[in-house]
Amino acid sequence: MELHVKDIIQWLEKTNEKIQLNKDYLTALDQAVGDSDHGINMSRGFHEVVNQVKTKDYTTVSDVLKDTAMILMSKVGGASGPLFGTAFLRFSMGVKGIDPINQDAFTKGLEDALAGIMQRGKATTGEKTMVDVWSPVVNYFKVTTNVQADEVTQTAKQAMEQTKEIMATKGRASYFKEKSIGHIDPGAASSFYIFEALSEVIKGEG
Amino acid sequence: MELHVKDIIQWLEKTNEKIQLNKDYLTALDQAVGDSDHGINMSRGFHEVVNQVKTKDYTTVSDVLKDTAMILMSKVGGASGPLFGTAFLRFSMGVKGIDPINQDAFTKGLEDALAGIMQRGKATTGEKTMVDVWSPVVNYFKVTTNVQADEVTQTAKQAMEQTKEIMATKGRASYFKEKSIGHIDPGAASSFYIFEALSEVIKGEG
Amino acid sequence: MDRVGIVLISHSSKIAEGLKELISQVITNIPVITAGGTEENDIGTSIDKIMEAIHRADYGKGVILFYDIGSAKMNAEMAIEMAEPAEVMLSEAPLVEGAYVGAVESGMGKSLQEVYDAVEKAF
Amino acid sequence: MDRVGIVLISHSSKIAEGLKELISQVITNIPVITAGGTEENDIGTSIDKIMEAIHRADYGKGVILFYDIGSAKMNAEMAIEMAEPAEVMLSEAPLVEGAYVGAVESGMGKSLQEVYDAVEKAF
Ligand SMILES: Nc1ncnc2c1ncn2[C@@H]1O[C@H](COP(=O)(O)OP(=O)(O)O)[C@@H](O)[C@H]1O
Ligand SMILES: Nc1ncnc2c1ncn2[C@@H]1O[C@H](COP(=O)(O)OP(=O)(O)O)[C@@H](O)[C@H]1O
Ligand SMILES: [Mg+2]
Ligand SMILES: [Mg+2]
Ligand SMILES: [Mg+2]
Ligand SMILES: [Mg+2]
Repeated sequence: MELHVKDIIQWLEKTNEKIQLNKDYLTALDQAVGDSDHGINMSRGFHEVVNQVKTKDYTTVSDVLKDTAMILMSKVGGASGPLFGTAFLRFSMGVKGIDPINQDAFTKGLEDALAGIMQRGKATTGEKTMVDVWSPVVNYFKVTTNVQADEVTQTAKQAMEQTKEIMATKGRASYFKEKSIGHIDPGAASSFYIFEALSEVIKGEG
Repeated sequence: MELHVKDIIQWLEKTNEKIQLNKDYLTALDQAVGDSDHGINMSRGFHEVVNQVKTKDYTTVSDVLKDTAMILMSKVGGASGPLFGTAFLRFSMGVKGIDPINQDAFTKGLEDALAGIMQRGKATTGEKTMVDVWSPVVNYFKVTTNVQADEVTQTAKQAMEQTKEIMATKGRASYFKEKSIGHIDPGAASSFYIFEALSEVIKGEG
Repeated sequence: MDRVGIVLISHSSKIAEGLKELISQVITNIPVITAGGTEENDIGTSIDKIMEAIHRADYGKGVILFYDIGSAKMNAEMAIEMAEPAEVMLSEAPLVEGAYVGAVESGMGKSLQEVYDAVEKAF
Repeated sequence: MDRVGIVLISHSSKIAEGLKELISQVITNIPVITAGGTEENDIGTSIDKIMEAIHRADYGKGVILFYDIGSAKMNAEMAIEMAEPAEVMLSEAPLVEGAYVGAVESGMGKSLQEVYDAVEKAF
């Protein structure tokens, strides 16, 4: 696994495609336990990311990720803005000076990103948030010598689906207490698309 | 002392005149320790009281006071609305079935009115509110066999001026804590006009 | 709409309206009625507006009132006394944060007392 | 304006504006800046708006931020980190009620820490 600037941009583009395609689905998930804007928020944010990232000449992965972070922060609008923004910012800082990035560097970036999300959201696992997808994926990267694309998707997918069983204790869904059980967390779903896109990049590159 | 419907209406008219004349002054008092609307509130309320009370034929003092109460409640807008509204409503109930009203009945009405203010505002004396004017005036009526017009004015005036020395612990002025000291309470000032007007009615009738 | 009604009392009609929008983004199956500003929509509160809001918010499961500062409370109390026979409770929780919690609870079909208790517990 | 600045962060631009009006009726000698809604003025918050508000509210005596619900806090925290070197504190008090107290305190010439403490004490 060796990711160059162009791979990272492809990752962002693939993520954007999935999010635009599933915009209404994400919003519907947010309607059940939130304020029905997660699809709109993510669609606005990633649309802008892809728009801007395409127009620039990047020499480092870190710079692509940093711009992504800043755009998500200012464009997304909801809780997911500062959370994904912080994630990509920490990721960017974690891989600074490393180009292209191999699995070790990527794992370090993911770990830092997850730490950023948890710190920003004051959240841990089991609270029915995006953390519940990021955490097992990070863990998979850490314990696996040779990351397999399909295993990435599967880890993320399973984790996303498991958020159904959890009662929300963070974010807007937490107001619904027990009634939040039985629904997939919207931020977990969008995080799944991020990792599904990543898996496709790894597969293509592998 | 014997007050008929026409005297009560005169009382309200004289109160209104004083309040319209001192509208800006009351607002200035409220600017120092509040939101600069007491003059506007009271002017709007009493203007409407006089307007409506003039057009109706009343057979009892109680009915005049009841209408006054309802109009003040719906027209004044600020804290003084429910407070003066409650005062006149209780007054009205206290003198129900008595016509004309003598000093005893009037004293009973005033006592009930004060009790209403204190209950509605959860306030007692020494909190820099209208209670600090109503309370000594009620007391004067209770302990005096033959109420003298000038003594009514003087009791009210002195009480109003003493609110300067008090630190507010109720209403908007209480947010200013120690800085509320040194200013006359706006509701104390408008209460003074009410009693000054009353004194003029007593004098004319006496 | 077999749900507890929510009345938003604010000195500012804009605050009341904005809060209604904030709530409506999340909860759409409950009555949320504003009583903001004076009769002239100046800064202040109006007993008449509050009384009317209580009636409009009442679908038989009762009504919970939220208010912002000071004198709004007195006007709310007067309105409650005069608005019988509606079953009404006055919450002491902060306006925006309290009403949001209350709306979610009402949306879940809770009773007036349950909504009130959940709001109290949250602050 | 040698006073602590107040920033009103709300998911609703109407709530932020109405609150500013409510405060301005009482206190006129302090900077009160709104950061309500998303960039498109939809329901939500915007880090950029908050950052700009912090800068506009800063007259050298520091700035205190008030927010309404949930995610507004995260955006506020991010904005604070990015808005250095302004001296900024984030209040956890309820938006409307807290900002009102904070504004009165700032109007009396209190320091940022004093304003913050007075607000904390009031809730
Ligand atoms: N404190 C938190 N920590 C971690 N993730 C959170 C937190 N709050 C919210 N989230 C995530 O953000 C998602 C909601 O994002 P979004 O709908 O865009 O924002 P908002 O809730 O402000 O409308 C949730 O589904 C959850 O995954
Ligand atoms: N809790 C209270 N108990 C008794 N009187 C009060 C109380 N709160 C306010 N007041 C009186 O009301 C007056 C302010 O009236 P006004 O300016 O019309 O209302 P607001 O304060 O709502 O703007 C104060 O000067 C004080 O006399
Ligand atoms: Mg949402
Ligand atoms: Mg949102
Ligand atoms: Mg006033
Ligand atoms: Mg007022």
